[in-house]
Amino acid sequence: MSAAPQSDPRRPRIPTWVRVVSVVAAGVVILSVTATLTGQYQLTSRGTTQAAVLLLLPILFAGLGGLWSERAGVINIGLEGMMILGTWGAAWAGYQWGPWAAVLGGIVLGALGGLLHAVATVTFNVNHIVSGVAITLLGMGVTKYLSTLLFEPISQNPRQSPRVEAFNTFSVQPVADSLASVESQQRVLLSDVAGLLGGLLSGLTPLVIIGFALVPISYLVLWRTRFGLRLRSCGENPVAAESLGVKVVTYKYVGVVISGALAGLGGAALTLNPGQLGYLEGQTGGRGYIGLAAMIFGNWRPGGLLAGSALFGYVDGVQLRAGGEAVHGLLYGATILAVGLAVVWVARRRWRAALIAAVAGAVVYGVYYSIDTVPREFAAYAPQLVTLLVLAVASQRLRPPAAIGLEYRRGEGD
Amino acid sequence: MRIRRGFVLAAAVLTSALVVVGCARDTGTTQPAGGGGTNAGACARNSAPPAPAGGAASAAPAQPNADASGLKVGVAFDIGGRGDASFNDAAGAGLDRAISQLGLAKANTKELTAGPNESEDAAATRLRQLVSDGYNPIIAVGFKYATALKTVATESPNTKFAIVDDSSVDLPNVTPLVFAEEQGSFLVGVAAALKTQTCKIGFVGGVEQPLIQKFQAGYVQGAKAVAPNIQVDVDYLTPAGDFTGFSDPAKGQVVATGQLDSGADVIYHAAGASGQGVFQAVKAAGKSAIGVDSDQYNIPGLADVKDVIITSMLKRVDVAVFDYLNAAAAGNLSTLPKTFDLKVDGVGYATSGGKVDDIAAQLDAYKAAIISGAIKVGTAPTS
Amino acid sequence: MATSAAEFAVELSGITKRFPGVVANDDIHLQVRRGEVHALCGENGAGKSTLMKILYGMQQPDEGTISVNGEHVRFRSPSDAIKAGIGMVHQHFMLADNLTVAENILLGAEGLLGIGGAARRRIAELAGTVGLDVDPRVLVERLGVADRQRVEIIKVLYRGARTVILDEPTAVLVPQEVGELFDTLRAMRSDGFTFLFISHKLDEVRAIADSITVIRRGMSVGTADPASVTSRQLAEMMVGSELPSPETRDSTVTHREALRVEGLELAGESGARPVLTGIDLVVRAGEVLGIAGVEGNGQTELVETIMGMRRASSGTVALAGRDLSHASTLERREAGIGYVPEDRTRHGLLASQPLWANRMLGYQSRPPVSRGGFLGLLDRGAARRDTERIVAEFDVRTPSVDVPAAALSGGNQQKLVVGRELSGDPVLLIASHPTRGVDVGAQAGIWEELRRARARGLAVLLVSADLDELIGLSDRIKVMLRGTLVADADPATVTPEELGAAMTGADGSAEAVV
Amino acid sequence: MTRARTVLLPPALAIVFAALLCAVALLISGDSPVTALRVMVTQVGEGTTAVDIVNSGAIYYIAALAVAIGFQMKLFNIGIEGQYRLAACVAAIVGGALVLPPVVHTLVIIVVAAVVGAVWAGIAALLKAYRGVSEVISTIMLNFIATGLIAFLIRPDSFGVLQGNNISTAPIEPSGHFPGISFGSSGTLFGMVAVAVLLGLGYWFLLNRTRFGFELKASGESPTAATAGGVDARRMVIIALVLSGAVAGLVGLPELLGRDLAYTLTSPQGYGFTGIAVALLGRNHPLGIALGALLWAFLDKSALALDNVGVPREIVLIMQGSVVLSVVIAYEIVRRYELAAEQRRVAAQLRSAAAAEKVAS
Repeated sequence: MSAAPQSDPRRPRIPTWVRVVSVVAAGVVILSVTATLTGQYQLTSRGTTQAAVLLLLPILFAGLGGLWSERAGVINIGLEGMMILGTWGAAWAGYQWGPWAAVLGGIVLGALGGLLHAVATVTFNVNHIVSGVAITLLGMGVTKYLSTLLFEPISQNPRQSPRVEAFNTFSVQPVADSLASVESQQRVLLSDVAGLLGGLLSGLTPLVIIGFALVPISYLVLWRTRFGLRLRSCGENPVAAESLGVKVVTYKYVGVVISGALAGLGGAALTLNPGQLGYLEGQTGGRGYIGLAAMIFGNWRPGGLLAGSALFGYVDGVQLRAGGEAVHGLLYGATILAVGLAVVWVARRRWRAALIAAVAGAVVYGVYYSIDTVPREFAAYAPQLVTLLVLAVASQRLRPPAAIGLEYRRGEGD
Repeated sequence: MRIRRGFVLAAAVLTSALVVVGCARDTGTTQPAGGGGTNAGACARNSAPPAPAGGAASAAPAQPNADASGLKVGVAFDIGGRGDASFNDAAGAGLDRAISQLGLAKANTKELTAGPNESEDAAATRLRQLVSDGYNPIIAVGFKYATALKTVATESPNTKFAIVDDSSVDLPNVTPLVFAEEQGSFLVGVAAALKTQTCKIGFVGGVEQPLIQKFQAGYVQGAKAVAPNIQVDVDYLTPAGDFTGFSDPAKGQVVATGQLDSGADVIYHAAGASGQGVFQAVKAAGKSAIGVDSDQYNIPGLADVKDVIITSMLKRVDVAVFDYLNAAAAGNLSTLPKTFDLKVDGVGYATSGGKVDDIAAQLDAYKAAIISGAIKVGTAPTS
Repeated sequence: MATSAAEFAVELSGITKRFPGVVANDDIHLQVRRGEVHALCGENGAGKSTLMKILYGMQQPDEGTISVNGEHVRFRSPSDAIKAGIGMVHQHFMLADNLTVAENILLGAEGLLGIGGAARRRIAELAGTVGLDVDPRVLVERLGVADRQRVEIIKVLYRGARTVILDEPTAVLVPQEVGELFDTLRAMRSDGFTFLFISHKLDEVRAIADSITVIRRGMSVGTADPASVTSRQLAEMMVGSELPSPETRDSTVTHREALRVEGLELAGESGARPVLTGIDLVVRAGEVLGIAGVEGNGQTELVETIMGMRRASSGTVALAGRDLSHASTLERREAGIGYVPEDRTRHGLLASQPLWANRMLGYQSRPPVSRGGFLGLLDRGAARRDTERIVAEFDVRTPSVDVPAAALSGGNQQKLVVGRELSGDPVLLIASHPTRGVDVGAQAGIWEELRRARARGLAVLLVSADLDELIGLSDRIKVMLRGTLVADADPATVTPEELGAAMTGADGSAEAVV
Repeated sequence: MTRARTVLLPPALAIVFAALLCAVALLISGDSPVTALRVMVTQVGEGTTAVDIVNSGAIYYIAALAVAIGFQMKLFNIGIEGQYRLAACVAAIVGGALVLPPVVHTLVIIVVAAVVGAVWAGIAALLKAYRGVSEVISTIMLNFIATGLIAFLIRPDSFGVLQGNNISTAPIEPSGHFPGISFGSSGTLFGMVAVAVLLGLGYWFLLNRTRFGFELKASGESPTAATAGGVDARRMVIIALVLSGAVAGLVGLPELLGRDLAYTLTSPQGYGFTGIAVALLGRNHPLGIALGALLWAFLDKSALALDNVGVPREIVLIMQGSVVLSVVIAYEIVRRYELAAEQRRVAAQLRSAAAAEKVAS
């Protein structure tokens, strides 16, 4: 509550891009060192990156959905439900008219879910979490019913849609190839970077491009346009926004509907996933919730949520591709990270934080030392565990929109 | 001040990192990526076992068709029901065959399907509905019915029941229809070992539970029987209790791609609907896959990936259901085998597509050895 | 456009606005000439703010018409009002902390100059005129109170408003800052701006206004000429009767120490500078110690630290000789501290709970509300009876003790809170802005209760922004600046201006003012 | 009168609305809503359905109470799911390993379940209280992790036992059972139904008659006011979540102790989410939750009969989803209307009182 300025307001802070670049560089170096020292080359292989991209895409869309809604001040825990609606809509439109129709179908059905959430939370002021939970329930019910009704006659299976044609994949050819050759030379750091980059440049689908493009687009729209400014003002101080002529209710509706549309797009990404026939009951598997977690992890910012989904997709990709041994290798990386943080904090004279980091590093190393592999039961949930740990460490530095989840009624400000 | 210190630190770290850049790694261990063959040439293969005395394997004598027109048959499917392209469908096929061959009236059959995550009493209610509507016999598809069936069968001693995939209900009016999945898996393991160019094959299980581990055990044993030094990558999508592993093709694709990247070129899946992802991954890499439960080469939904399916491990739930109905119609259930195994064609492998025709002789030799008892197939993974 | 009609920048006639159970504005007429500073006076709750919200399009009148520059207008939203050249600076800052200064200014007015370079230049220009010296890219949360008000004014100017509504702009300013503000207003008036100046500080009104309209209980009771009217006459127009006075009579100060605070320090959040440093104070039984200070200088934190709602980083708090430095808030309350928080809706009441349940808040562990015991059983009957006692003794106007607290008017809510906090014979009462947002009748009642309790030997720590209240009620005054107590003042001799100088540190010393 | 209207009108409206919605959906798909309803109602009298409804209702009730404890102070324990499953698993393991006299054995199992649920919720509680981690996110993550932990615990080389193709924990000896009431062919009522009723009474008492309940509600209504009133917010977060987890730990026990006697791979999942829905339906009121739980159980169990007439059973899921959403909206509308009415009433009474005073003076 203290109104006292915390530092000199005349000086803006360190540019974001500097921090982003250093964090990414540090991450790559840590992974490279880990891969070299533990022999778990899968940690930085092109295949792992591709798997990570595949797995992070639906989460990224859901996270972006969360961003749009929560920046407008509406908590959206109904992302899961909207995503389920999106998978169904994508399959229904997709098997009839092809992949682009599937994308549209997912968006439309997700947006409908978002509209419902907006009606409940903005117009009727229902508690946002309550409404979100109800919409998830409804989304599951509606899709099951509709699948029984519309898919079963064609696919002979009420839980699955007929086959939906997917996008063809493509690679950024000459670059991807030369990266592959560098990767295969197994040179420390160079090969790791080549592997990580190579995965990003091959096996692409239009949805991957859309997903990655939406991160800067969301940033530009939300932070660099008048529309975005108005939308964010509804999440920060709707009363002030209203006093300046912003149609808060409209903006909240727009934000939540876009949120639903993005979650639906995430559903479409699942339906059109290479390796998928189409809609499959239960295929979201909680990815909507994870998208929300990724967004919180990313401090309600597009770049941050990309990092959150990437972390999630990466750890999941590593554990699925290379199993418990690779997750075990990640423990080694975590040790390096903890020690590095401890050093940084010592340099900044933050003794307590440094001590905690050092102890954490020691504990993680202890675990690493005492076991050979992480049991599959835990490796499978490593992403969730990592998310929980990161939140435990960093959650107090997070900065949600100030008016998030609060009731807002027109003309009630003073 | 603080920033500068940060920069200095970062610079120090970067410089030291750059020093090691360019140092080649000591690549003594497995090479990732690129599908580079590890020890392709060194995949020593044993010869097929000699044909056992008594000649080729002979199927158990088939029972003559009985007249089932008097039966009223109820079927309680597991989650998914008809259309799952798996054991529910197979059970349905068995019922359909009974309708066409045994004179069973379609009107005298009833099918109900379980919902996901339902409680035991819902399963029991489903069985009771069939009992109270006068269906007899009643077939429960899936081991999840075991507990409910125990209750309902005790209540209704005059109704005959059969349960697929479970042998734990010990009641006089309950007939277990269980399969030697490990035997069928052994044979496709043999096929995989014979087909691999890289001496490395993969297994993708949906959920790490005993039933799926039987598939894994037989597959690995079969592969090792052919090529003792073969590498088998075994991965599961989710641990026991998390059934999303059977319905997450995205994960199936990632896992299969991982195995392919590390050099495996034949992948056998026992992952339900997630298998779609496995097939897609295999197709993208131009390698081979092995299907499960039914002849997946012929499943319409998988038409565009069927060219990579070299064979499928068949679990003939249809045979079991048909045989059971036949025996029930004849009034003599004692003719049914304790386990539907290779001997009674309860399990087997598919030949559609002709991709295993060239190794049919070896496969038949192993099949005969298993039937004769010369090879015993374990049901639990050894490691 | 008729030239005669254009004499008035704004003309409101017959404005009526009803809320459930209340008529906020009842047939109000108001005429504001172009280029004047027109003061709108009335006590709290008289309907000034509602009227201004109607003029600013935030609320729609049930009856009546609005004319701007002689033309009939209907404002459906603030943007309509902004288009008509009306701007408003709200009493409570309408700023989004997590947006930058520039974003706060541009919000809603992006159409004027876009959000790029042109807009930045215009902002810089306006910042120069109001003396705002911060980078427009910093977040508002990092600004102090005065800078925030400057941002608010820039917001209005940026939109090209010619008529500016200032809702109690001086409430958060010290006298020196008020002077600066008035200089700016006069300069702008000569540039042709029109101001609607809302205040109940009569001296200020007389100093700045060209004409005055007084409203009382939602009705306009007349206009006055600032040159001739006295503060007393104005006040009587506002209140409709004689002014209550907060003056205390004889001293009842004893030698018994009720509260002793020594070396109290409160660390700032994550590395920021300390919020409180080296606070020492003593309140004796029967004494009222007043704390003066510009808001945001640590008064709120001081009170909340003494209450145990914030953890002091060092220092001791003792009540009647008993060390409470490590006690929880509840233990401090049980030891005999009553607490009238500065914001009763946020800190004092449970809005949707009935009055008797609100009686329990803070007393849930003590008789008569609690029967005690392992489970901490509550005695609802006793709570109701005691609530009825408070309703009777403190003149809380309510049909019953079963209505939710939100159904009561602000003054009655505050009387309930004061009544509750004086229950159970407290040793010390901490009263933060006890009459803020309270009607005059309730204000007098609350002052009377505080005096009576003081006479019974209660020690009172009084924090108030109302310097008259502070000087009138206190036996001693301490001035707080940037988290420390910098000066002492004797209420018998000090003037509000002297106090104001000490509050801003303008007196250049930390010595006693008097 | 007003109160009855506030309490009863919203759910009634919501149910009618949801039913209409489903009727329309059925008509569109060419099925008869009348038949569907008739079949579902008739099903209650069939076989063990009536008893099953009460049994499942009790399970939903316990889950919803666990949710409601958190809801009272606006804490969203989405983690009931993980808490009850882990608790049931560990309780089954402990119960199967112990040999104790009757009653004591049962009690030990119950206590173990409550403790495990409390501990699992306690992780989220500590993270919330000391690290500011949103309980919504942490409990969702903990649900996933609980699944992994359970899988690890019931591995045959940990505590699991192979049962055919299923894995279960070692069966609990008869001394650990919680005996039920048998209705012959109509089924057996779980003994834990009585426990659920007691929990409901305890919840009501705790909330309305004790200091803890008051502090809980106060924290939910206004955390700032509660803090100023001496309620330790951090302590309340921890206690509320831990208590919620302890109750959640009991959710799996009616089936474990009354019927299944072991935790298996196929033990039902999803009660946690049902609990959230039921708590919303019942507006956190012990009686309301009871009705909500029975309604939910009725829809679940009777839906099985829809298969007999060829109506898609999934229609019930739409009913459940839409009834929850419409009930929360209906509550909100009625609440807002009632508050405005109350304010008008107070003002009117004061005005007439003031007028009377004026006349008198």
